[in-house]
Amino acid sequence: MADEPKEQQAPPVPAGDKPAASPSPPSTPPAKAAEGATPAAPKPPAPPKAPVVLQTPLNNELVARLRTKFGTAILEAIEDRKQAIILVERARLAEIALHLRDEEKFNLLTDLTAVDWPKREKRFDIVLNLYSFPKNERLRVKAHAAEGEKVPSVFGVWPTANWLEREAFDMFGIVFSGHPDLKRILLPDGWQGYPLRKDYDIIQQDNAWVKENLGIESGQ
Amino acid sequence: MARTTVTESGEQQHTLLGADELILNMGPQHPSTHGVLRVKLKLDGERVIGSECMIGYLHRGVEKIAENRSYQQFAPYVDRMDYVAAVSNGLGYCEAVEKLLVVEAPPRAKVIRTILTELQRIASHLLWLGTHALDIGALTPVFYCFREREEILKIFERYCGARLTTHAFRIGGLQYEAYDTLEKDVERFCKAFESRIKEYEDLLTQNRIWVGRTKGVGILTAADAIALGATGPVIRASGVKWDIRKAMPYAAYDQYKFEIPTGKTGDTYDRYLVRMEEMRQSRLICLQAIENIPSGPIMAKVGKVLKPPPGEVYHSIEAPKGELGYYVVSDGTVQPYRVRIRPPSFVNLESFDRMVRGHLVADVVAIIGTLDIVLGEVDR
Amino acid sequence: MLDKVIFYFFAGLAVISAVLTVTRRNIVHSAIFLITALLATAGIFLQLRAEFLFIAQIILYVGGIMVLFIFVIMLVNLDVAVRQMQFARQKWVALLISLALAAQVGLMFWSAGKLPGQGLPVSEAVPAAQLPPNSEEVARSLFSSYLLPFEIASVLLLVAMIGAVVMAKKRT
Amino acid sequence: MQAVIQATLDFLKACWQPLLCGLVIVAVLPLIAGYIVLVERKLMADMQARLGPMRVGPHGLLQPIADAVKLLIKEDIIPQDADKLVFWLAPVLSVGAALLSLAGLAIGPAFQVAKGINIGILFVVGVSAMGIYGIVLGGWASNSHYSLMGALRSSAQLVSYETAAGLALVTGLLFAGTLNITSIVEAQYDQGIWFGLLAPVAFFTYLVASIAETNRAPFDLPEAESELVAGYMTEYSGFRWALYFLGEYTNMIVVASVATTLFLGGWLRPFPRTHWLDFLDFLPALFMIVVGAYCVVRVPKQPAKVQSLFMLAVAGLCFAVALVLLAPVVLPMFQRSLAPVVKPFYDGILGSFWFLLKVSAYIYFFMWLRFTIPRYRFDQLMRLGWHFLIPLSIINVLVIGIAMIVGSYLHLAGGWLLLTTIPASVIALIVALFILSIEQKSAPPEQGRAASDSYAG
Repeated sequence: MADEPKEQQAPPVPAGDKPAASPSPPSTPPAKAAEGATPAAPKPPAPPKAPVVLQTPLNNELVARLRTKFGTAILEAIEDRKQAIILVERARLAEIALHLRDEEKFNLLTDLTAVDWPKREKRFDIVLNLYSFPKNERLRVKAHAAEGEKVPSVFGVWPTANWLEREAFDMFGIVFSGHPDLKRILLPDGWQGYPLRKDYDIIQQDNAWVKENLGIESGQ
Repeated sequence: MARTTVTESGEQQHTLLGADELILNMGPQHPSTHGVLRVKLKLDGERVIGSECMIGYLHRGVEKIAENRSYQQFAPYVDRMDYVAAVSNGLGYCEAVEKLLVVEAPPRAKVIRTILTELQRIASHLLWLGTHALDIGALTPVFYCFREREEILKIFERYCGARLTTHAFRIGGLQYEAYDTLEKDVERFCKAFESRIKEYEDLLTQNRIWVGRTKGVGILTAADAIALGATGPVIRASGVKWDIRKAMPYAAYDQYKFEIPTGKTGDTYDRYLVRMEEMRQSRLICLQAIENIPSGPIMAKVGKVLKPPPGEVYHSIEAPKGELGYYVVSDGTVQPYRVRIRPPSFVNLESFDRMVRGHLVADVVAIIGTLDIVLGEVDR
Repeated sequence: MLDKVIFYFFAGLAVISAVLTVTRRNIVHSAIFLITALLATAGIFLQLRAEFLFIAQIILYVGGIMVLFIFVIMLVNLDVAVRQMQFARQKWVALLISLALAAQVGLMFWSAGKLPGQGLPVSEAVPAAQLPPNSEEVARSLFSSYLLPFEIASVLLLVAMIGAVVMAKKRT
Repeated sequence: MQAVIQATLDFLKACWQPLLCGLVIVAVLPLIAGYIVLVERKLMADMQARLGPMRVGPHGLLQPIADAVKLLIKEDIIPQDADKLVFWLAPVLSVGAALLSLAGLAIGPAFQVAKGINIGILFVVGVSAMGIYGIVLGGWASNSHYSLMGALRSSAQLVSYETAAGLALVTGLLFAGTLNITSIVEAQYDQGIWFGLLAPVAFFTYLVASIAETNRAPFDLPEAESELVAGYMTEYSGFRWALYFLGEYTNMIVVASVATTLFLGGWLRPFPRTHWLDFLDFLPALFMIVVGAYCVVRVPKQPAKVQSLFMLAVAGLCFAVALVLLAPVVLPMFQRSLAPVVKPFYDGILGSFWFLLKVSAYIYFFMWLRFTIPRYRFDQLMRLGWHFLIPLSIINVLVIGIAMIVGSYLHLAGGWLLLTTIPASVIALIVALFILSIEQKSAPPEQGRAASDSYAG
C-alpha cells in the first residue's frame, strides 16, 4: 500500500526540534528505531537490512506550503513508514484543519483519536487521520495537549468529528472546546475515570465497583 | 393529526390536540435495531423530528485489551468486532501489524487472503440483505440469503475450522495452507451464486412495495456523506466513486479487475443496488483469484515474538461496511502501545440522524438496516 | 316472558351505560360505555324485528363513528383532558333542560295511560316468519315515499363532507 | 318460577340447533385456527427452503396443541400502568366479535347458525368490524408507545379499508338483490356464474381490502414486528395474546367466507349449471383417494415401523372418507329412488367441500402474499386506500349498475351478462388509474419531502 508516493530525499529538519524528550514515536531518532528492530529478529535472520530508517523528516510541497502559511504552528513534519505526519500547535488545530480541508482538499476526516504518553510533559497526542479524495493521499495531523488543556474542536470543519471527539473525551478525558455536545458516548454517563489513559487501572476500577455495589472486598 | 401549531380557532384546541412530541425509545431490545442499538426518537405523530443514538451497550474495551496483549494475542479479538465479517477484520489487523513490522506477506498468502475476504464480503452483504429485507417486511429473502451464506461459512470451516470468528490470518501470512478443494468449492459457490443473486433481485428490485419503501428514503448527498465521514457502500451510493481496494490497493487487489458500483441519489434504494452489485463484483474477484493462486510459502519470515520497531502506522482496508482502519503505535515492546480501530459502522452510524429526520417510524427501521451496522463494531 | 327479560336486559344495560358514559372521568371508559349503550339499543331494535336498523346501528355507530371517536381520543393528550373541568358552568342549564325533558316524558306516560292499549300502537304480534323482510321494506319506503327527505339528507351529508375536505385542505 | 323454567325450556326447544352449532364452532375453532397457523408455518417453510416445525408429532402435526398448552400455562403479565379493566376486555372483544360473526355464515346449505337472517352478509361484516375495538382498546390500555401507535394505525387502516370493502360488497349485492346469504348463493346458481367473474374489479377490491382489514402482510402495519415490536399486542402474553391470535385467524376465515359466498359461489361448484362439468362432483372423493394412495406409496419409505403404521392408518382413513363422499354421488346412479334421500347429504358434503376448498384457497393466497412481498409504509397504505381503492370501488358500483340496467334492456342473463359487466369493469379500472396518475402528478416530488400527515390519508 503506497499511501504517500512523495519525494523522499529531504534536507535535515529545518524547524521544530523535538518538543519533549520522551518516548514519543515521532521524536524517536532513527538510530533508536533500529535498536528496537534488532531484538525483534534474533533467531531468524529475517530483517537483514539492519539500520532500517523508518522515520525520516518530511519536506514536500505540502509541508512547505503549510509552513509558509502557518509558520511556526507547524512544529514538525516526518514520514513514518512512508506515511506523512505533521505535528501542529494545539491552539491552531482547528484553523489548520480548515485550511487543510479547503485549500489542500483533505476533505475526509477518516479518524480522530488520541494517544496517551503519561511521562511526557504534554501527555496527549491528538491524532487526526485525513484523506483527500482528489489527491488520493492520506495525512496524519497531530497535536500535543497536556492534561486539562482544551483542544479546539474540528466539529465545524468535519461534522463527523462529533462522535469521534466524544469518544476521545470518553476514553482520555480530553476536552474539546467548541464541541456542541461533549459527553460520554460508549461508557455510561456515571463512569469514573478515562479507561484508555495509561495510568487507568482496570483492577482498581473493578475493586471499587465491587466494594461500592456489593459491599465486599473484591477477591481479585 | 395532533400538532403544536396554534390556530386561530383558539387555545383550547391547542392544549387538547396539540399533543406534545412523543419520545419513542427504540431499543436496546427491539427486533430491528440489529443488536443493542438504542435510538431515542422524537416524534410528531409518526414523523421523526429528531433522533439520538445511544450506543455502548456492547462496549468491551477492545482498545484497552490490545495494550495488554501481545500482537499475536490480540488478533483473535478483532474478529469479535464486526462478527459477521471476521475475516475482513483479521485482514486489516494483520496487514497493519505487518506494515508496522515492515514485512510483507508472500504472494500466495495474499491471494488466499483476498479470496477469503471477498467471500466474507459476500457473506456480510448477504446477512445485510436478509435482515434489511426482513425489517422492511419481506420474510423470505433472509432464508435464501442464509442458505448461500451457509455455503461460505462451510468454506471457512473447512479452511480454518471456525465459521464465525475465524481468526483465519496470521501476522505475516497464513497459518493454514489452503485445503485441497478450496478452489473447487469457491468456484462451485461462485457459479451457483450468480443465479441466486438474480433470485433475490427478482424478489425485490422491481417490487413496487420495495421500491416505494426504499426510494427517496434516507437520502445522503455526497457532500453530506463526506462531511459525516461515511465510507464504504454508503458513500458510494451517494455517488462518490471511492473504494480503498482501488484507491490504495492492499492484499492482492491490484491484480484483479473489478468495477466500483456507485449510486446517484444516495437513498436506501441506491445503497441496496450498490451492495447487490458489490456482491457480483466480489464474485468476479473470487473467480479471477482462484484461476491463478501462486505457489510458494504462505508465511513471511517473522519471529515468534513480534517486536516492531517504534513508530506508528495507519492501515485501512475496505471492509464490507466501509473503511476499517487500524492505527497501531509501537514503542518497541512486544505489546502494542496503542491500537486504535477506526470502525466503519460507528462512523456510518453518525449519518443516521441526518438521514432519519422528516421520515416516518417505518423508515427508521429501513435506515438502520441500510446503514448495515454491527453493534459489536460500533461499541467495540 | 322471555321477550320481556331480553327487553329489560337491553334497556337496563342501555340506561346504565348511558349514565356511566357521562359520569366516568376517564374518557376512554366513557367511550366504551357509550359503545355498550349503542349496542344495547341495537339489541332492542333486533328484538323489535328491525334487523336492518340493528345492523345499521352497529355498522354506522359502533363500527364507524365510535372508532373515529376513539381514534381522536387517543390522539388527545389524556392527562390534560382528565385534569380539565368537564362540567363547566352549564350545570344549571343542564338541570333545567333535563327537568324539562323529564316532565315531557312523564306527561307522555301519563297521557298514554289513558289511551286504549296503553297508548302503544302495537297491533297483534305477527309470527316472525310472516313479517315482510325488514331490509327490503326499509329500502322500499326510503326510495319511494321518503325519497325527498332521503335526498335532502344525502345532500346535507355531502355538504358536511365537502366542508371537512375544505377545512382540512386549508391548513396545509 | 315455573314461568321462567317454562320460558327457558321453550327457548331451548326452539333454538337447540343454533346453540349446538355455536357451541361446536366455539369449541372447534381454536383448533382450526391452530392448524391454520401450522399450515402457514409449513407453507412458509416450504417457500423458504426449510422444513418448518418437525419436532412435535410426525412432521410437527401436534405443534398447535403444544403451542396452545404453552400459551395457556404461561405467566399472565399485566403491565403496572395498564388500564386493567380495558386490558382484560380487549382480547375478549377481539375474539368475541370474530366468533360472533361466524354465526351469520353458511358453510353449506344446511350449516348456518343463524338461519335465514335476512341481513345475513351485513351482519357478518358489521359484527366482524367490531373486532377493531379489541385492537384499539388493547393498544390504548397497554400504556405503551408501541401499542398505542399500533392501535392508531389499526383504527385508521380499518376505517379506510372498510369503505372500499363495503363498496365492493355492494357491487356484488347488486347482482344478488338480497342480503340473505343462502339467497345470495342461490342467485349465483340461478345465474349459472359466480359474481366474482361478473364483477372482477369488485372481487379484487374486496380481496385487497380484506387483507388490510385482517391486518395481514403487506398491510400488517398495526403489528409490524420490525417497527412496532408487535404493535397493539406488544404488552400481551400468554393466553390473552393467544386470544388475539385466535381472533385474527378467525377473522381471516370470516373474510374468506364472505368473499367465497358473495364472489366465489359459496358452496357451489364451478359453473354449477354446466352439465358437462358434472364430473367435478367426484372431485372430493377423488382427492381423498389420491391422498390415501400417496400415503400407501410412502409407507415403505418410513424410517420406523410406527410411522409406517401411522401412514397406513391415514391412508385407511382417507379411503373411508372417500367412500362416504362417494356414496351420495354414486348411489342415485344405480337407484333413482334414492336420490331424494341422499340429496341433503349430497348438498352437505359436496357443498362444504367446495366451500372449504374456496376458503382455503383464499387464505392460501393471503399467506402466499405474506411470504412474498415487503410491507407497505403507513402513508403508502393510506394513499393506496384513499387514492386508488375507494375511487375504484365507487366508480365500479356506478358502472356495474349501469351495465346491469343495460343488460336488463338487452335481456341478458347468466354468462351473457359478462358482455356488459366486463367492459364496465375495465372502464372503472381505467378511470381509477387515471385518477391515481393525476394525483401522483399533482403531489409534490417525493424526494426529501417528509411524508405528510400519515393518518389523514
